[in-house]
Amino acid sequence: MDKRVDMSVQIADLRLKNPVMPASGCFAFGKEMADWYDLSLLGAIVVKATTLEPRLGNPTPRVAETPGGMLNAIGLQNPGVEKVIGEELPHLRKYDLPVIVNVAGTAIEDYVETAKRLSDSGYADALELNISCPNVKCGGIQFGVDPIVAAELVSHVKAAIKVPLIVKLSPNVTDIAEMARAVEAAGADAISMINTLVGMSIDIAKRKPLIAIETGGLSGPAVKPIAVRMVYQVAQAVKVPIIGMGGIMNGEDAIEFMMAGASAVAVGTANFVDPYACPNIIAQMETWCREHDVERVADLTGVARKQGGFLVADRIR
Amino acid sequence: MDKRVDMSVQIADLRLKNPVMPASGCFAFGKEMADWYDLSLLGAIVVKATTLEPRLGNPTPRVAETPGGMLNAIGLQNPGVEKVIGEELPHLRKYDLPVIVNVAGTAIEDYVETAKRLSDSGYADALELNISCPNVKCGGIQFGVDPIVAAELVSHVKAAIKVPLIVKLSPNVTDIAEMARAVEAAGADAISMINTLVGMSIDIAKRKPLIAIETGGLSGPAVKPIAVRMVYQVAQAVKVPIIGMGGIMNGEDAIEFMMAGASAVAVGTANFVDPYACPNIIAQMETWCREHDVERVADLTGVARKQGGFLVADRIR
Amino acid sequence: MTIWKVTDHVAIADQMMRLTMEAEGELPDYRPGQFLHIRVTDGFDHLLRRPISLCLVEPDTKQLTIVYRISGKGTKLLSEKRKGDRLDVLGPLGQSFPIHTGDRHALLIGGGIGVPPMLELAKQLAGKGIRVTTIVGFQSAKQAILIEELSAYGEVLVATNDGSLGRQGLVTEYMTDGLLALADRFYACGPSPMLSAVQRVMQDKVDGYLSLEERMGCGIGLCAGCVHKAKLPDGTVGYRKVCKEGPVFPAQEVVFHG
Amino acid sequence: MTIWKVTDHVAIADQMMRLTMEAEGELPDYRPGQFLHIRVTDGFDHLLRRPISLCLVEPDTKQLTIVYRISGKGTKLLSEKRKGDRLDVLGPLGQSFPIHTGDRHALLIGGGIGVPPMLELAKQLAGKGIRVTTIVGFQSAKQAILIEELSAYGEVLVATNDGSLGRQGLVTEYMTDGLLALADRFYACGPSPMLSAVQRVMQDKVDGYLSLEERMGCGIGLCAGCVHKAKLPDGTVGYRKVCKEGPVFPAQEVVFHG
Ligand SMILES: Cc1cc2nc3c(=O)[nH]c(=O)nc-3n(C[C@H](O)[C@H](O)[C@H](O)COP(=O)(O)OP(=O)(O)OC[C@H]3O[C@@H](n4cnc5c(N)ncnc54)[C@H](O)[C@@H]3O)c2cc1C
Ligand SMILES: Cc1cc2nc3c(=O)[nH]c(=O)nc-3n(C[C@H](O)[C@H](O)[C@H](O)COP(=O)(O)OP(=O)(O)OC[C@H]3O[C@@H](n4cnc5c(N)ncnc54)[C@H](O)[C@@H]3O)c2cc1C
Ligand SMILES: Cc1cc2nc3c(=O)[nH]c(=O)nc-3n(C[C@H](O)[C@H](O)[C@H](O)COP(=O)(O)O)c2cc1C
Ligand SMILES: Cc1cc2nc3c(=O)[nH]c(=O)nc-3n(C[C@H](O)[C@H](O)[C@H](O)COP(=O)(O)O)c2cc1C
Ligand code: FES
Ligand code: FES
Repeated sequence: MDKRVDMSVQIADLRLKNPVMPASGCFAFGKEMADWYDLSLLGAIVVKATTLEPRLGNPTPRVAETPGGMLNAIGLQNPGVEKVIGEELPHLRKYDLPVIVNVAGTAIEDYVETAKRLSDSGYADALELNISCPNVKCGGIQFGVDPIVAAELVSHVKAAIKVPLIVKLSPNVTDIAEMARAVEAAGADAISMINTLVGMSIDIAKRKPLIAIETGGLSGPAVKPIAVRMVYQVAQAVKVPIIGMGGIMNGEDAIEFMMAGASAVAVGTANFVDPYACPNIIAQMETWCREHDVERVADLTGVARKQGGFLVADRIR
Repeated sequence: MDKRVDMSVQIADLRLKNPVMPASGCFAFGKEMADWYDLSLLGAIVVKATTLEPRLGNPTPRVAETPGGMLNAIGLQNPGVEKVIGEELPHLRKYDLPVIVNVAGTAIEDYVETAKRLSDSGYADALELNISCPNVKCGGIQFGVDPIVAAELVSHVKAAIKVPLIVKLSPNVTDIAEMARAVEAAGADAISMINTLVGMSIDIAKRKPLIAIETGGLSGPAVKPIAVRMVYQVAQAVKVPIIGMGGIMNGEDAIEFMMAGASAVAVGTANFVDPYACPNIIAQMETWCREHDVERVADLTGVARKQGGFLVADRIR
Repeated sequence: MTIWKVTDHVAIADQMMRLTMEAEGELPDYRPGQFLHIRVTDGFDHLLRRPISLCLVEPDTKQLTIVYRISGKGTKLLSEKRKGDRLDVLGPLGQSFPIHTGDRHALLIGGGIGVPPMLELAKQLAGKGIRVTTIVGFQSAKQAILIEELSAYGEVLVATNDGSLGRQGLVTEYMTDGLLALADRFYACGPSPMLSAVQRVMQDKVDGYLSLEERMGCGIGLCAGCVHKAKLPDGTVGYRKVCKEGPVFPAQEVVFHG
Repeated sequence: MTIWKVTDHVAIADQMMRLTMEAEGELPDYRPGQFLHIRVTDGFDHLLRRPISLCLVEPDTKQLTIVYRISGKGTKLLSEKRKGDRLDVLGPLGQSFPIHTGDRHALLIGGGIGVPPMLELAKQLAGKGIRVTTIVGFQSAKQAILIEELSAYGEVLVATNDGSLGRQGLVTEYMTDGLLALADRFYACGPSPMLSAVQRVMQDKVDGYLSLEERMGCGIGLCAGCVHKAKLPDGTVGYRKVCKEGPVFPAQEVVFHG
């Protein structure tokens, strides 16, 4: 009964006291959540996407409900890297946990500049590179869907920063393993996945899309099988650790991602349903481990992979 | 009150009395469903994938439940084209509706041969080319994810048959509009979409995937926002009609697909939840049209697209 | 997150429901204009909570009442809750209508589902000795709600679009210079076009507050889903979070166009 | 698709529930060994129905009873149904256990959640004057079900894995040559390893039927999700649909390995 489970995990240079962190964009910059519980309970914190210049974001409606999920099109609203460093990040140093800052951009130059300033600020323990924006607006370059441009971006950013670099992959691609291999080769210290799937809902009474800019990113339990499959696939393609996410609502979901190959997990949409989602998931994972005689949660990483497992891509359906 | 709604739609040469058909693989060859209602109620019928040789299919478990959806990995089980023509299709001639036969294969040659025999048999009013198998087993050629090989396959099959050719697209691609343009240029008379998304669920108690061959195809309401987005996107990229599907559970869902740009819809997973799903959806669509003063259901096709609409791919998120 | 027990749930007008619930533990802090963020069903079928204003609180019996319209799937599911069911609720959340104790006369303006928050506000204003006049607007008599309840705290002026009850037209019909001259402050809640019209009429005449509605993701400031254009502290215009910085904003800060 | 009303729902052993329901209209046709395909919740949260064997039918009162184990999410949701709730059910579906009126003695073999269908079968066999002996197997006494009910129709022999009730071991422990010599026919339902063992023991000795379990998609022959290897009419081995061609198959047709 009183057995203690070792909940700590390692992601690149970061030692996390447990494998659970909020997903970027689902936790703002942490201040709001700190009203609900002590953030030091978390394994790490991943804050909202930061860009070089302030971003207003998209018009509303920005969110819509879908079966088992939701669409969002926030549009990277943020006050810009200067204010993020000056006003948003310092308070997080009060807590005992690594701070991971999500970095977005439109071209290699602004990505690099933003990343460098964050790395130099001393307020970011790692950066998460958001290349998941399959968006022509992003300077016309599809960082998230083309392995060659993704690799180029990653290597430039990597060269400019001192903290570990996590690269966040988009699921809106034909071959996610290829993307993962490319960013690993270019210097990514870890991979986080998945960002949202591009989706749309139509308000049939109004005969137009529910989201103001038409499409949005799909997240929540609906996408979990796709996310688990991709983590499983990427875990067999690369050696760097994976932070898995996409529809995690409870401890069992988190364990499913670890078994698929993730070394840690991130929780997004669940925070909207229940503000205590992250601490609950940590507790549920620990209980599950205790009840199933798992001494170190890290031992679960990748156990669902068959002995002598074949590459899943070789025999899909 | 007594206004009649014109429910008929046109897909290539086929005139359908209403826009609803069962999706391939979710209706077997029609015999089982005929125990529940008169198949003549349907707009058309799409039967199970047919291959040149008999296929045993995959080991079990072949199905698993996911949040708002399901995974399947049936593996194209079918008795082979000879038996399909001899034993499975003739009974469908009893009903007043076009019969669409789904054709699968592993290389151009067997696709062409299967399609030709079905076309010559007189029992198929159209063929649906299943190129959605992102599978190295399929002769090593990824028909569903490479526009060039897809186009080559389509043009060969098209040349060999006399009936209209519908090409079914896979959603597991970076750019579905590119695939659509390629198969249209190669001679597709219509496009059906989407097939299932590759997914996985892990049984954490057993520490292994729930589906025997590990991954399966995700279908059901969970995928609807992805399917609607893709239909919306493809409707702006091609001129041929689209048969939309992916998570349609009721008349409103069907209307959502029509508004996104589909000319007809197919219903898969919903048949498993409720055997009367298709006739119910037809009735619900008709009621909705009557209540919203829509005289011809065909008028709904594409109305969600903005006037002077931009290409959705240009500004995703 | 508090669990409440449904103690009463009835239809009070066309598609309008009144739900009364009782706190299982302590009655949480509450102020007029705040909202509850309600989980309408378990499981993953309908993930996001639905924001509904608190309408009336009876602290003695720990009862809290909301009034809502069945507008879509979420409120439809909510309407299926039965007496005795338990309700998973966050809040009351958000910024409330500030009460200025020096005021003598307050003008309350509610349109449609913007009427419910006016009841608790009217009660609290009246309790502070502030005279209350409430203008309420509805599509038609069929949708009219809470007129009697509001009358307990002051005069109620009714407008309907089709003239089936009270004066025909919009709430702004009543906003004559005569009435405005008497008012120290106004409080308004309703659809955007109404709030925008109220803001225009009141401009430079009466100070007041607007309570905004936006589709919400989280309701607690995490997602930036619920933003509305407003003046920022530094004077520029930007998006502010309705759930956390609102739903109530000083009227002159809200930006409706551009 | 029929709607049934839940008239009784109780736990009868560890994680084992007994649910009785009443047809709202006519009692549909039913035969022993068939199953009901049950929607465990509305909405899209849990899409697929769950197959549960019919356990007992009381035609006079139009009551039908099922007995099931809470094994996962679906049966958990089912277990939350309360008396008075309505249940959306397809069926009874599938091929039943054929009753051979010339038989004198039938051997029934049920393991775990394979025991419930034996009750209606025993009742109908006994009703035809056929003597019934039932062997039931459970993990342990805690999971034992329906022993008393089955005893009404003939002798019941009990085996448990841990010896906490009846003989320790598997149901095959009881299948001595002596017993088999007396039996004209056998009927078995239970987990695959048990059915495979029964098939081996019975081979060339007694004719009978096996009722198979597979994960189902549709339950009505549409999806080919539920297949099991079996001899086809043409003599070759292929996959046959458990929901439509089964769940009951002649024992010699079922193929367990290869
Ligand atoms: C702070 C706040 C307080 C509110 N108080 C009340 C109240 O006291 N009584 C009441 O009846 N309603 C109130 N609403 C509106 C209520 O939240 C929506 O009607 C409800 O969320 C609709 O959900 P649905 O799933 O039923 O409809 P949906 O199917 O989601 O939508 C149906 C219609 O409602 C609109 N809608 C959806 N979400 C919102 C939203 N957050 N704000 C405004 N419109 C929306 C949609 O655009 C659509 O036209 C309030 C909203 C906010 C933001
Ligand atoms: C024809 C038929 C008759 C049945 N009769 C009964 C009965 O009378 N009483 C009873 O308790 N159970 C019966 N079952 C088994 C019952 O259907 C499963 O236990 C149930 O579907 C599990 O659903 P779940 O969502 O609770 O569990 P899940 O979370 O889906 O799975 C929990 C466990 O149950 C297993 N399981 C899931 N589906 C099936 C299935 N279709 N068949 C076998 N195992 C499955 C899984 O492999 C897993 O180990 C029958 C099954 C069939 C096919
Ligand atoms: C409202 C919202 C905003 C998001 N913003 C960001 C973001 O700024 N940067 C990013 O990399 N991912 C962002 N995401 C994606 C999430 O971090 C996460 O990858 C995705 O939602 C899947 O996880 P979930 O299903 O647990 O939500 C956002 C997701 C949501 C729902
Ligand atoms: C059990 C099952 C079997 C399927 N078999 C086929 C098939 O043989 N050929 C094919 O093109 N699509 C097949 N599909 C895909 C469906 O036709 C459809 O594209 C997909 O399920 C999305 O629609 P839905 O969400 O309404 O089910 C199958 C789907 C399911 C669920
Ligand atoms: S609803 Fe999420 S920030 Fe307001
Ligand atoms: S469960 Fe679908 S064919 Fe048997």
